Amino acid sequence: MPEAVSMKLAHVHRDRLAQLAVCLAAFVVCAAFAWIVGDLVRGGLGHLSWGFLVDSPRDAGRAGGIGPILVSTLLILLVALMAALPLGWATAALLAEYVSANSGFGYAVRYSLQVLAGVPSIVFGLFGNAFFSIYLGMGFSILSGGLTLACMLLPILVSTAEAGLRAVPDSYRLSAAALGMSRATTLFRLLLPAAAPALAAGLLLGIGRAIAETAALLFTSGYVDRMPGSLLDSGRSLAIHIFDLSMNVSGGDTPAHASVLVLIAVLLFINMVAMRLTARWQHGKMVPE
Amino acid sequence: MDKLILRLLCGGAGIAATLVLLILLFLAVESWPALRHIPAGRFLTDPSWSPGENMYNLAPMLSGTLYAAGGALLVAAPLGIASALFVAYYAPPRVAGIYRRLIELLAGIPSVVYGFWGLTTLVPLINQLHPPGASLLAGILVLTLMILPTIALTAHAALLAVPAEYLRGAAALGMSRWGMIRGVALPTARPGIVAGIMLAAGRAIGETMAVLMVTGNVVRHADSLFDPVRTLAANIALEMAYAMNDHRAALFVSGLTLMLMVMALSGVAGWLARNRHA
Amino acid sequence: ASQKLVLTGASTIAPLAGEIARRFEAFHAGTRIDVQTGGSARGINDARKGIADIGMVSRALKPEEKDLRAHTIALDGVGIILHASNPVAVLSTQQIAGIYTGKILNWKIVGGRDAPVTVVNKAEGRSTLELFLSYFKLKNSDIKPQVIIGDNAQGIKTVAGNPNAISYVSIGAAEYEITHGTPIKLLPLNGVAASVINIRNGTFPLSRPLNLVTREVPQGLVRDFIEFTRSEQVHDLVEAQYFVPISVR
Amino acid sequence: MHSEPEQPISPANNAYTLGPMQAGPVCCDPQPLIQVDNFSLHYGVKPALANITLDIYRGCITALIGPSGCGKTSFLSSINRLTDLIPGCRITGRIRIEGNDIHDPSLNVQALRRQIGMVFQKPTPFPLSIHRNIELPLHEHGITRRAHTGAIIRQVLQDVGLWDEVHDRLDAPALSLSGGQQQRLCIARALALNPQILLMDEPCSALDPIASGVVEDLISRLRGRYTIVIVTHNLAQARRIANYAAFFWVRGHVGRLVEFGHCRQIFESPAHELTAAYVNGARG
Amino acid sequence: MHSEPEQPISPANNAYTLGPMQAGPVCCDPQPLIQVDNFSLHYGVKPALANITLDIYRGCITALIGPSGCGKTSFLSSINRLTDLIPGCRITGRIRIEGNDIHDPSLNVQALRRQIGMVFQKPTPFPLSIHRNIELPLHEHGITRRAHTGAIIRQVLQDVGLWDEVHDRLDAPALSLSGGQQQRLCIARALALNPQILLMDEPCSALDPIASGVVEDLISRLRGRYTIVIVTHNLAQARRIANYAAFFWVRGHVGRLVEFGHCRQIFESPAHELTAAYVNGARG
Ligand SMILES: Nc1ncnc2c1ncn2[C@@H]1O[C@H](COP(=O)(O)OP(=O)(O)OP(=O)(O)O)[C@@H](O)[C@H]1O
Ligand SMILES: Nc1ncnc2c1ncn2[C@@H]1O[C@H](COP(=O)(O)OP(=O)(O)OP(=O)(O)O)[C@@H](O)[C@H]1O
Ligand SMILES: [Mg+2]
Ligand SMILES: [Mg+2]
Repeated sequence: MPEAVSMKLAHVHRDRLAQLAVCLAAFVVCAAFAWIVGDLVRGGLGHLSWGFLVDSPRDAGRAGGIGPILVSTLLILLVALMAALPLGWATAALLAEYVSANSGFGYAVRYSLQVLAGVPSIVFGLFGNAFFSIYLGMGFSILSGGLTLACMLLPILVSTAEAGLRAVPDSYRLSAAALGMSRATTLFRLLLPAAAPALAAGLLLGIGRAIAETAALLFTSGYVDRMPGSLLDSGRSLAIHIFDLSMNVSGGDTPAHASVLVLIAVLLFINMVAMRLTARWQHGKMVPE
Repeated sequence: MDKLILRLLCGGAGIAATLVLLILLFLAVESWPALRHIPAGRFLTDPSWSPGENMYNLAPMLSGTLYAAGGALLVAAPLGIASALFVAYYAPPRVAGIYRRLIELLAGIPSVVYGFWGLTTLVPLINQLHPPGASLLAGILVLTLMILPTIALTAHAALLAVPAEYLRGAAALGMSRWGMIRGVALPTARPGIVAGIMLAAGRAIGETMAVLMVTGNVVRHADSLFDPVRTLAANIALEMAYAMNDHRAALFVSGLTLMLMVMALSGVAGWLARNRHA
Repeated sequence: ASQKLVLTGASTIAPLAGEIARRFEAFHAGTRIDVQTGGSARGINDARKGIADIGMVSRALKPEEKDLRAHTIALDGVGIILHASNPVAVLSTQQIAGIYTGKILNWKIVGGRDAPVTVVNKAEGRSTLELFLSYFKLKNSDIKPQVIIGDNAQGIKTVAGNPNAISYVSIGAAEYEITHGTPIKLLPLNGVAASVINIRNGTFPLSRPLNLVTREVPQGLVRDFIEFTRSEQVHDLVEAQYFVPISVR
Repeated sequence: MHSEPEQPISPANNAYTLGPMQAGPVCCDPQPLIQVDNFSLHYGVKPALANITLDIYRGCITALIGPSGCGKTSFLSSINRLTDLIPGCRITGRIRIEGNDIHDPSLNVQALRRQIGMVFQKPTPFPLSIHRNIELPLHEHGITRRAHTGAIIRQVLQDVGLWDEVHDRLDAPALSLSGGQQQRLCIARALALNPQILLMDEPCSALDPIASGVVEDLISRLRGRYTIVIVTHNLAQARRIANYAAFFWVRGHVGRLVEFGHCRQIFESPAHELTAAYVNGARG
Repeated sequence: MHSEPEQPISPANNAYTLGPMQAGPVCCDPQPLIQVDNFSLHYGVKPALANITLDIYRGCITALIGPSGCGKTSFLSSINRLTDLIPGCRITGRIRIEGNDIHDPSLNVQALRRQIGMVFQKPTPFPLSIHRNIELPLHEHGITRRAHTGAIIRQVLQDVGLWDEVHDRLDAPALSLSGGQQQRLCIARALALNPQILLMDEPCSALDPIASGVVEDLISRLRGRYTIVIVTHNLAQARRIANYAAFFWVRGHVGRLVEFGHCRQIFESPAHELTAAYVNGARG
């Protein structure tokens, strides 16, 4: 009995210790976060203004704003989404609804997407440079940058959409089939609507990833900081602008800080919308019975 | 109608699947000149990386990549798992929600921002400690910040997937919180957590911009945490802009190496997952 | 309807080319000139492959590059820079070589503070690096750097942020930054001050031409642009970047 | 297409009228509608059902009973070829409905399934409105006229006794109904297509006793109009409502039909000792 | 700590010996062990249980019956304070076990839960080996000596009749067991901590009739050694095994205790008309 009591005590201590360690870790993470955000906000808030958002950069970015850079970023993003969305969602629908996980084709597609998801962005940059810029002759352009990004986004879009479709209860498929409904109707009328919040959340996630990307764009979309006139012009994305200002422009730290704040604000907004959607989706699943 | 849609979907998926092959193909084609001129062994035995003098030793960059990624994993894995436990089991619901949101935010911050912050804050700080500041340590810290959210979020997802019945069952048996976590939750969630760590390892190995900005990029085996290093990915970003001929091909070889490393990693992850099912 | 020129290459020339391009566009409505940096080697490469219409090369062409046509637009030099607060005012050629080869590790040895030297070197393929190496008769593999940088601006920024760093950059870029308040200073080489005047009069030993290169004899818009860059109309721009305009000499 | 709303059961079709529950083959026609002939089923390499031969009679309620895993659900979903959805599922032998082989390659599976309503263990309404739940399959089968679908929806909701409970909120989400109401909605949805056969897989097991009783009554009332095959773990329920019972058992890891017969016979004088042990021993 | 392996039931503790099943309070001690006094429970702002007052007698089996959602599970989990795990769950009133208020702030909840075994509707073995499933909680409570844990594990597996079935594969994953075996393992796991009270939430409802019968027998055999509170939808089962029955009902969206009494009385001469309607009408 005394043995048991002392063990019990030891367990209480262990429990306390674990709690302390876990809370400490959480505190460290919070502190790091506060430090980073504090630094960034302190460095850039004073420089933010409406003019900064719409003006062209001057003097290598030390002066002026980021207007053309925002436009280029948006164009790159649009190109990437237009290419990746149909492909990604079609693949997800196929994987989730039509091919079984252990069929050869399904396995091949899934495996290659899994590999694709792990490919470092700089390798996408190399590929984009060799394939889109040089082999297909698009040069340094928003188009080749956007298409390179599309390759990067594909796995994210597929996996989120596939997960969303798989989360739709099997009972919907079974009962639809038992009612003699075709697979296409089932997919478009029941499954995709049921998975819509997941599709949207994945889309936003992809947008966030695309906006943040730097390495894949260095050698594909180039870094001309002027207002793009067409998709075949080179355009500098916001992330590359930050990179350039911080690495190559002495005295560029302040506009870099301000650009970082803009980038983070955009991402924060996207993140929040995505979270709302995911929450709605999860809530939708928790309808009683 | 059904047939047509199936065919369309197959077409889409086919393109998606061929993409990996296309990437591998282009990497291989572009690396070919180097692989043909330069015996494979020389990528590890040349005296240094100095393409101007026809020397192509990738070994210091391999070591730099592994040190940086390994170090970051060593720091980020405990912190990340602890964060996940904090959200799942320790924090009150409101705090947990806020903390999770914070982690998601950290996950969304672009690598170039971490690099920028490292460059303007971390490097000068380390420089005071031990010049030059731009060092392996800075790289590890910045990478830690970047992969910690990945680990925390995947671990949290894995913990969430632990059926509530297990936890209820454990609580009903009078088990303490830590006993429940160690005895039931962590073993059940382990495959998910390991997969998350693998994912994070892949990211750490392939991360370019942030590392490029803070590690000094000197091609040399690091002897201490304060030595500068160059990673494979940073090497590409740094030199790709103006590399030509064999030099360019050698950079594609480093890209290919990166890609193979990541594929091996995902292979190991897949193998672990399968073994568990068996 | 708009015509477009793409220039790529030396980061030394890029800021100048950008300014000139802006003025050129103002004179020629409907043209667009994109300038991207990447180093002289990329200028050569892109011009040769036709990826860019014009390459920017901040050195004389090498014998194996004689298939390209060079059009010199200005002169520049390469100078050693230190942080403005560094008490060291002069370094001999041997001392510089010693520092770069890792034989001199502390500023104390050359009369400075007791602090370790942070050697900043340029990445492979930069013409600044090639000039520096050949002048000091070094091989890149002999150099023991602590930081490797790409662009001139990156070198300047690194030195400006680290009181114990040493680097070498385009004199034009350095002078431009100094007048804009960046805390760096240029060291004399062999007793000759690193300045625009000494490049202009040819006494500075480490000087070089800044070239635009093309694959063929320039035609049309390319010719117009190159002629424009060599004309009097842009001398103020060249001088504003602290380079030496070509026709003045 | 569908019987008139005002007159739910057309006397011409069968002689059954709503009355008290009763067991025994009194009210149904002892003609085989579904003929199962030496039917076997494999999931991949794993056999699940072997050599099932039995007839299911028109208008009767046939109960499938047996321990968990003996293949009741598998058998049920073979009848409307829902097993096609399961990758790796192979079958041998023959199932005929009104003499037509359901595995005939020229047969339209969607039309077959339309003929055969199915109700699952867990109520499975779609995440749509109550109204739309029934309308969607009608549209799918080309019944699109508003007046027509409206009449059918009203009719089937009345048939399952749900009309009074929900007629004022047909646009409410189906998932907001109680479990028992959801299950009745699912039955109504199946009835809307006017099937010949109803397959029910433990339709009451997810319901509380009250809702379960309501659904059970409903099933009894459907006798005669439809040929019903019902799986149930609840032997008392089988006894109360079924005309025929089929007892499945697992032998050598494969589900087999041990005994088939009139309900009363199976429960009161089983021919096979396994059946006797099960119906007496099981305390489900 | 734990009774000797060789002598499962110490006669000093209670006078019950394993015998045939029987209903009625013959074999248990009519002394209240758990006293529930004006107990109410809210989930957030939503009340789930109101003003429950009843006594649960030592060594008896008390069945909780009532329709779905009437708060049976909530009541059961209040007894071992498992409701603490649900955010926003508030209680008023008092529950005493052997006279001690379980909401006393100085009370160690883990020790309380150790005293009270609980078995859930769905079998919930941990995804560990069979052996480890029982060993883990023992370790947690400081019973770590190998010989000791081994003896206990053997003893409880024998108690639930699982020893013969699994003694040669104790290292196999618990999830590889059949549903009934898993449920018995869960009971064994609860017994290993030698609790005084066993709470069971529909322990048979996820099982097939055979497995269900085995578990039911087991529960009957545990009578007297443990004080058992069991929730069941199966009225026949309640009738077969319980000594006392408590009938809950939802009124005004809140679960209330309608009637409590001897099992026979509740089923044969219910005092309240709701009870009568339920026990006669429900066909669960
Ligand atoms: N999709 C499937 N893939 C592989 N095996 C399956 C599949 N569905 C069922 N089985 C197996 O086939 C056998 C029969 O299963 P089935 O679901 O038909 O049994 P059941 O009698 O309905 O059981 P229950 O009473 O538990 O519902 C079982 O051994 C089961 O494990
Ligand atoms: N975690 C919870 N949060 C909010 N409400 C809950 C929660 N758990 C149960 N409830 C509600 O409390 C009421 C009683 O639920 P409880 O699970 O105790 O009923 P029950 O009698 O066990 O039902 P069943 O027979 O279906 O298991 C129900 O209305 C239910 O919706
Ligand atoms: Mg079944
Ligand atoms: Mg319950």
